Amino acid sequence: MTEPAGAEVQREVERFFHEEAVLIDERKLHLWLALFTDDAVYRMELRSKILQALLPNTLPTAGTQVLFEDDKRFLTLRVRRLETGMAHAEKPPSITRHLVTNIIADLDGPAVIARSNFHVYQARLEADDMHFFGKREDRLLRTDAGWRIARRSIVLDHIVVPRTLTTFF
Amino acid sequence: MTEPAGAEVQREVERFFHEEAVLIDERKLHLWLALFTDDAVYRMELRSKILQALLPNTLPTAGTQVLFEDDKRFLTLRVRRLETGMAHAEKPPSITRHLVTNIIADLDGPAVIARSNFHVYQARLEADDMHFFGKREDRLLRTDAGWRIARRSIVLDHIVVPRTLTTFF
Amino acid sequence: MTEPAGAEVQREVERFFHEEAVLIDERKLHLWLALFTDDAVYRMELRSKILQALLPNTLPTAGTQVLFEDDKRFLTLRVRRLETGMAHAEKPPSITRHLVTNIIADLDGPAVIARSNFHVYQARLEADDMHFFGKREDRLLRTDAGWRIARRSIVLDHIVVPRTLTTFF
Amino acid sequence: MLIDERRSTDKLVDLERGLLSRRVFTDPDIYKVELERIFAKCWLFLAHDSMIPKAGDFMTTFMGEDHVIVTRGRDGKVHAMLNTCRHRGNRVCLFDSGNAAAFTCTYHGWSYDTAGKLIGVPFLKEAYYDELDKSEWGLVPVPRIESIGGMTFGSWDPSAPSLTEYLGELGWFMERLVLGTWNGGLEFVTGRHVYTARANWKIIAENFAGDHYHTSVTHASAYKLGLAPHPAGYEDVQDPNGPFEVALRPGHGAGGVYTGRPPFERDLAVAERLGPEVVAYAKERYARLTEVMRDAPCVPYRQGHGNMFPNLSWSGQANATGGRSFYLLQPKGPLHTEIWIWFAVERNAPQAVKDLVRGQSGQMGQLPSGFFAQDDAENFERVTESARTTVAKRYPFNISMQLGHEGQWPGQEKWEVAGIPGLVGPRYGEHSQRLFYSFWAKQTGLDTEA
Amino acid sequence: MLIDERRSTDKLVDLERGLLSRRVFTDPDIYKVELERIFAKCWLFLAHDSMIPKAGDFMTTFMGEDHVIVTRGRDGKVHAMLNTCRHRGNRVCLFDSGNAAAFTCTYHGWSYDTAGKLIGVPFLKEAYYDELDKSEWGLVPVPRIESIGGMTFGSWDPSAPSLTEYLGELGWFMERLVLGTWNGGLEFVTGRHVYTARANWKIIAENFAGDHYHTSVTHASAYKLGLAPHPAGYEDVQDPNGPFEVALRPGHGAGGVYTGRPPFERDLAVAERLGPEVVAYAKERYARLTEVMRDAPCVPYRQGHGNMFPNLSWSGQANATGGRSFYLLQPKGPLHTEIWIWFAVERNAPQAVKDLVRGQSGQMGQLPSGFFAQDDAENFERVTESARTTVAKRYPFNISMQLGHEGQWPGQEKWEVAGIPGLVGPRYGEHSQRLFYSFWAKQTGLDTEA
Amino acid sequence: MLIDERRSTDKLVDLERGLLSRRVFTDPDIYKVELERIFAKCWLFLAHDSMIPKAGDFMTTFMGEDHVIVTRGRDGKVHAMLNTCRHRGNRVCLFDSGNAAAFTCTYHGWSYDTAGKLIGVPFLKEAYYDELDKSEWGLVPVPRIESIGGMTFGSWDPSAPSLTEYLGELGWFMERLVLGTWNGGLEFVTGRHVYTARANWKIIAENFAGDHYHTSVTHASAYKLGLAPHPAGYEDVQDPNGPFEVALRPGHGAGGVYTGRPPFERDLAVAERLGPEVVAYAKERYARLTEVMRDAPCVPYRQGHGNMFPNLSWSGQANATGGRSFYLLQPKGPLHTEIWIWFAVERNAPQAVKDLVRGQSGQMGQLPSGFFAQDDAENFERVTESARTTVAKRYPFNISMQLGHEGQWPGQEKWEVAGIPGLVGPRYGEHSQRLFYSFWAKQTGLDTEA
Ligand code: FES
Ligand code: FES
Ligand code: FES
Ligand SMILES: [Fe+3]
Ligand SMILES: [Fe+3]
Ligand SMILES: [Fe+3]
Repeated sequence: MTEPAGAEVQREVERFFHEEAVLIDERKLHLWLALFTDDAVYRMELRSKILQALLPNTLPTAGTQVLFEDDKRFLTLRVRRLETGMAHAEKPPSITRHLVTNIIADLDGPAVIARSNFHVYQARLEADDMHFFGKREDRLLRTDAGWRIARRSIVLDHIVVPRTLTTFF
Repeated sequence: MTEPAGAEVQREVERFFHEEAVLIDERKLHLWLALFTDDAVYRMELRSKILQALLPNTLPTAGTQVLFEDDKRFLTLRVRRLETGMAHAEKPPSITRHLVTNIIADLDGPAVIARSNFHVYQARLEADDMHFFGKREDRLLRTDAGWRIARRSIVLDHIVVPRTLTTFF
Repeated sequence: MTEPAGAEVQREVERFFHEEAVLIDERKLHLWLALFTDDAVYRMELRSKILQALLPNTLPTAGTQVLFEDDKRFLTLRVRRLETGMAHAEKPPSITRHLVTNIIADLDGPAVIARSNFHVYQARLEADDMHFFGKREDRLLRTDAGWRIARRSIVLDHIVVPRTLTTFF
Repeated sequence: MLIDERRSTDKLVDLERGLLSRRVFTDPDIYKVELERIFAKCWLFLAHDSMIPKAGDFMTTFMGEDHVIVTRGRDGKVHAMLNTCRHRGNRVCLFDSGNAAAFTCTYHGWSYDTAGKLIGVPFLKEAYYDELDKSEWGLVPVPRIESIGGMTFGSWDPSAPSLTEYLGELGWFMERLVLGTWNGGLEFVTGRHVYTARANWKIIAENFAGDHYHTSVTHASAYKLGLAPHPAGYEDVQDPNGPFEVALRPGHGAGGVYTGRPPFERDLAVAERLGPEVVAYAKERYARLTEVMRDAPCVPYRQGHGNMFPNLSWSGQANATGGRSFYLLQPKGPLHTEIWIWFAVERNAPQAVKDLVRGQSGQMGQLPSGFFAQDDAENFERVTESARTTVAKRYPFNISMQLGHEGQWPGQEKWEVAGIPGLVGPRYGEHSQRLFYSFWAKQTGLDTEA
Repeated sequence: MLIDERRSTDKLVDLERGLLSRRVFTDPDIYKVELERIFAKCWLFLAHDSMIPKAGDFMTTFMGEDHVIVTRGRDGKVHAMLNTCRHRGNRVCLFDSGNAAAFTCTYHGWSYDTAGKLIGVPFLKEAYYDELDKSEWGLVPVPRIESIGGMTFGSWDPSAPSLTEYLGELGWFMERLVLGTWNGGLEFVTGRHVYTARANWKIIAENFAGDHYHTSVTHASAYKLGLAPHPAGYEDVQDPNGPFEVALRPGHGAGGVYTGRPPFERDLAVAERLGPEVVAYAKERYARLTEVMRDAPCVPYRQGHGNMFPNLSWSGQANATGGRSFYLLQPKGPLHTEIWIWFAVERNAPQAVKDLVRGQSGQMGQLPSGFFAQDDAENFERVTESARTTVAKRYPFNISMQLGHEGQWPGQEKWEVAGIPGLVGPRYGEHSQRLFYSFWAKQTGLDTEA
Repeated sequence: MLIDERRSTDKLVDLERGLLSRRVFTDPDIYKVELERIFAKCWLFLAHDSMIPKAGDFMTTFMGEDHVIVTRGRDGKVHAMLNTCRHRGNRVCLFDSGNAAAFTCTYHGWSYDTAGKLIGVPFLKEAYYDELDKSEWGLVPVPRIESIGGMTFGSWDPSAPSLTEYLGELGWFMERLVLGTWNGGLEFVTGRHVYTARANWKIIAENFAGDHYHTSVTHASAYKLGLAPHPAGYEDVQDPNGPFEVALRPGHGAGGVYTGRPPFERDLAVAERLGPEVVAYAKERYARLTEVMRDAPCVPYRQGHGNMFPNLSWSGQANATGGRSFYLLQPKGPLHTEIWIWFAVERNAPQAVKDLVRGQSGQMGQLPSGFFAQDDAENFERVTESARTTVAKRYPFNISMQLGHEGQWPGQEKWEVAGIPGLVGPRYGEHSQRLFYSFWAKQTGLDTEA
């Protein structure tokens, strides 16, 4: 059972997410990786429109459509790939802007479960019309070095992913 | 006369709005309705470009263009309609994402006047390019069960509504 | 060296930015101007895709592409221009909505350095598809009258500016 | 074009077989023809008097895709003209509505009075050596402007028939029921609401013109909630007093027509809830209506929806306690339509009725916040999308309901419809749509040319 | 059109000179021809049996741009029909997939059973006087439906050759390697993933059909990270046991073919990491494969990528430890394609293999989160954009690699390819692409007409 | 097309009556003709020397809609070539600017040197059997490259006249005033700024070419704020020393020309505020200018705006204390233009001048943050929109100002313009626009063909 986090933790989590977003948008990706615990999971699901799942008024569920289910090792490979100079889908690096909103921090024993919504804007070559929407649910742990992400579960609010996913969420 | 709410109330209002948005986006609409007082008013106006209203540098006013002016009874009907299984404009349910930002809480006697901006993204069938922008001004009352919305006044930042309004704001 | 601002300052800065955005969106532009110190600088840069600047995985830099570098005198002229009734690119006034997110306040001696992300939506005549993305870094000073902006540095996340810049950021 | 889509000898509108080509909804070339031969020729709605009551009042609108200013001139008359400067074409009026003495172009400053006359040219002497003939370079006027019951219409066709002739059988309905001219006419009580649908304008227009068949299915959720009585069997719905769908030559339709006392009595029940003043008004109004309807002994009392070809639709009740909503279906390409919405009540109605009408507007009705619009718009969008694709386009729509039975409807002997003009048919029929598309075919000339 | 782009006598597909006009990727008129003559004629993938296993199961898809419902009828058979009501064309099924007894139109309520038969018309008697012949107004069926190894395909052309004939030389590959029908066939283990690319569908299809040449450059970052062995010199990459690219008449391609024991042994090494059960399975499977491949003594073991004309691509390994990914390239105009992705494994594979396949899907592969898709998609987009502009369009693409050497490849005497159907060529070649475009030219008829 | 818009015998550009069809701004087919006959034929601006000073420096740009790389080769020369690989057309350079030794395609790895030569083909031997003639498959070069005063231009037309001949009467202005070649030429002091306008490129180009008439109205707010002196009556604005608008054959325009000492003295006043160094510079510069202008005894001193056909515009002052802004109007379809902006100063100007110019750039001027751009862009957008619609398109624009008075302007005997080439006219006139459109008609050939 979770309960609302207090003012202090809520504020810390907000700052943590905003500093995290800076690291992605400024391409300090190794610093970003350092925000994950060693056994972290980074997961993303996609939405669909399945009748079976539909009681009246229930939501399209993200069924078996898993886009990411990375451990930290593979997440690190994603970052290292961008450094090879050969990942041309990010050459030159895309411009990204992470708008992270609706942050809700709850306590779950020693952990914090933090929910947030996002709008990620991406501009690349001549295109500046790529937008990703979704929500995140993070499991955060407090460590001596600050908060760390033990698990990030993202649901992307798209049926059709607008572009291959060369940024992070 | 209003005055800025203190840190604690501001935080509570933020959390209240974010939990509210979760209820809409996750289609827990009866829980959402429960956040309104029994005599609540849910109102939305549209913008226009009227010369008469224009002193230099004043804004287009939302004149007599009222899109919603629901009491709780009718708001409840809107929710119940979605449950009939016959409201095909929400079959399957649209994907929505409420990005609520710029929250300002002010004290107005026992009530809180909370202003916020929003960007609501809606995806439906093959279309994922529907976006609504606007602002809200809520009158919130503290009850034993938590904050409740006594009045919500929305101004939609559109001259042409991009789609019929099958979600909530 | 900066350090994270405490809860109180962070909250004040958030409120300050949100009240500021209201002033722009509601066209109370003289009140908005009053939020700047007399020696304030309002600066905006644009992005580009320059190979030279590219170590693997570094970002497009905003080189010599300065869109704004206004002192308060000229910023005031911009506002006064809108009041002449002759600045027809804002006749009727555009609808704008400032979504300010990811606010991070840091202490820098007596000043606060506040970073934020923005999505500014603009609707005008028949067009309601104009969106600006970017980040701001503000130097804020506390005065008797409240916080004041001593310097605002904006980076616009566009290679091609989607429209002439008749609003403020 | 490498593929000639007109290779077939099929007509676009085949009234013999009750078939309608999907191409009329999506083909960009057909849409261009519509702009030329329908929207630049037919009578189009411009404004109601109450929108621009005073000299200098103006509003802007579209005729087809052309942007037009409608003004109340100093002469008290309604003027309409293209909103484009004759010099380099800049828009001269940037607002939706307002009051102005003149329209001054922001590019080089040519200015025009509210009748469109070119009245000012900067440096006319120094720059033009006084050689510009100002009388030739006024704003392009809409050459034909006529009105009925406070509603002004315009046509780009100098040789168009008169508005009265164009309205044809609809004129009678307009004056008696839609506009209530005999009761002081209408007063528009809201601003203009607009929403957009990814739909061709015709599927919307034909729906208002005469599609009563869709209501029990499309709007089932509202019936389910008890917001309106659900029509169950045919007997329930086809009472001798209505509703009737009436196809009105040359291309219009008015439906949901109820005659005689039953609709009046239902209205009276509503009036009672609103108080004695409204009851008195309803009764007195009915008496006068009966007088007015002397040529129609059935006394049509209520009228629910309709369309004046091409793109002015309406709904409402045309009774004592109800209002009217008007929908101007502004085409924005073959695949998009803006729905412009206004609410009106009879000017003479008691305040309680006016308040009621204003209050209801956003809930059940055709505002984007209304249940009916939400149900309808999504259908219209999907219809349009399906009319676009390769194989689907080979299969025409079916508009054959009751084809061949026009005027000889089963049971019609019981109907109380004496004196109503036009082709009066039952609640469920497609006679109004067939008339709509046959007039469309005539106006575009496409089947004749093919 | 004021400029006739076909003024030149150049062919779109010039196989003599190995040239390919850029216009085939971007010209809107050519795209319309493709919709008519390719997507409304060729056999297109509809569904795998495991996607709609039970009666009433359905999924919706596109054939070209036409929206289609694919169902498992009560008869247990697969049906496919246009998802558009025969009355006014509304979409009758609003979901991606599910199970339904009938599809009821939300406009006027016509309803259709899972075989597309019109079973319900509201007020058929009262509104239609029972004169509507329901048997004529069912959903438009896809007239030809055939299947192979659990994969159902449809064609809009009643006189199309049989699926078997259309598959031609690809049939052998499909059954033996892609679908593994001899090993129980496939099981689809994920939902449908979709992403969109601003690219013409053909540049994607030809890449899967036979472009092994791009891998070492396009996917260099993955090699650099050691995620796959980097092919350095030609000797390394053209082993007598493969990989081979095989052009398969009439217009298909299957590449990355490895024969004999070496690929089996590499597979066994993976199996060992997965445990003894998988090793046993791999060995037993190889024995059975050898049996199945009696007519191909070289024993093709692995098969990496391919394309069935026009738009069903796949990749994977077709071996004991690997899965398959299928890509349905849904055209959305000349400049946009949606890539629909599913993952499958052989039904008989041990659970450990199924888990491995599911786990890998989002990382290295063709999901939008996968490295390979990211590398490929951006190339495809830029290729498409460059084929659109005025001067660039004058310069055809070069598809001349090894032109004239087909079947007489240097060193081919050492290749172990006995018994493989089709034109077996080396890893780096453009023979499969030339076959792809020559079939394209034949189907569209554009060069013949010009 | 079902409607033939060219049915009328009206010319697009009617110089006898001073009429200009709106269709030239919006018709997609006319736009295609422009791409072929204007942008793929005329001399287009590529780069200034100071943008790519060192060997290997490159920048990318567009010629029409074609993406082009401009490089400084190892030979020190400027090269330009299509940014599209000759194999499958992928873009080979992904950056705006930078320094590179070669451009390597990310699809299959073909690489090209900075002169466009194909220098690397992976597996040329193994995959191509060494049969690919690399000399034939280099990047497509812009066949004609010439420069003036550090500005390099390119043309796709091998038989184009020389740049000098094409510049015609503009050449004199370019060297003397725009580029200041006699004073060391220009130095570009900012990066490239870009904004987009929903406007046709020509309405922008003609404005810079010679539309002084719009300034007092369009930019009224700036005058109102006192940011520039407001031109009141004609006497004030047409001084014998200027400003003049000059139409320059074959299709160019240069306006805001002031001659003699008055503009110099106004410049000196500015110089005084900047310090004695600038005063000395301005004086010495004036002396040298007088020398240079020996063939123009009126000594043109300042030059405010202009356009080199088709799409290179500029503004500024061309004096001692001012800079220049260049605007490359990149067409993106008939209804959209990207405005690419650079600021430059004379290389020899004192640092104080350079700082001033840099500082002003975002405020009053043509950056999207500048007042003038904001005023202009909105006009351009509305002009374009109005040229698109059905009825409006029937009414041509008026370009008749002073038609028939060319060269015989009232009062011209007082003008100090001796020695200035071209058709020198008054501040307010449309002679430059008429020349612009007459050259446009000649280049497109559309009126001749019709
Ligand atoms: S465009 Fe209106 S005055 Fe020139
Ligand atoms: S459109 Fe389906 S029943 Fe009418
Ligand atoms: S497309 Fe450039 S090497 Fe193939
Ligand atoms: Fe309806
Ligand atoms: Fe690949
Ligand atoms: Fe200007």
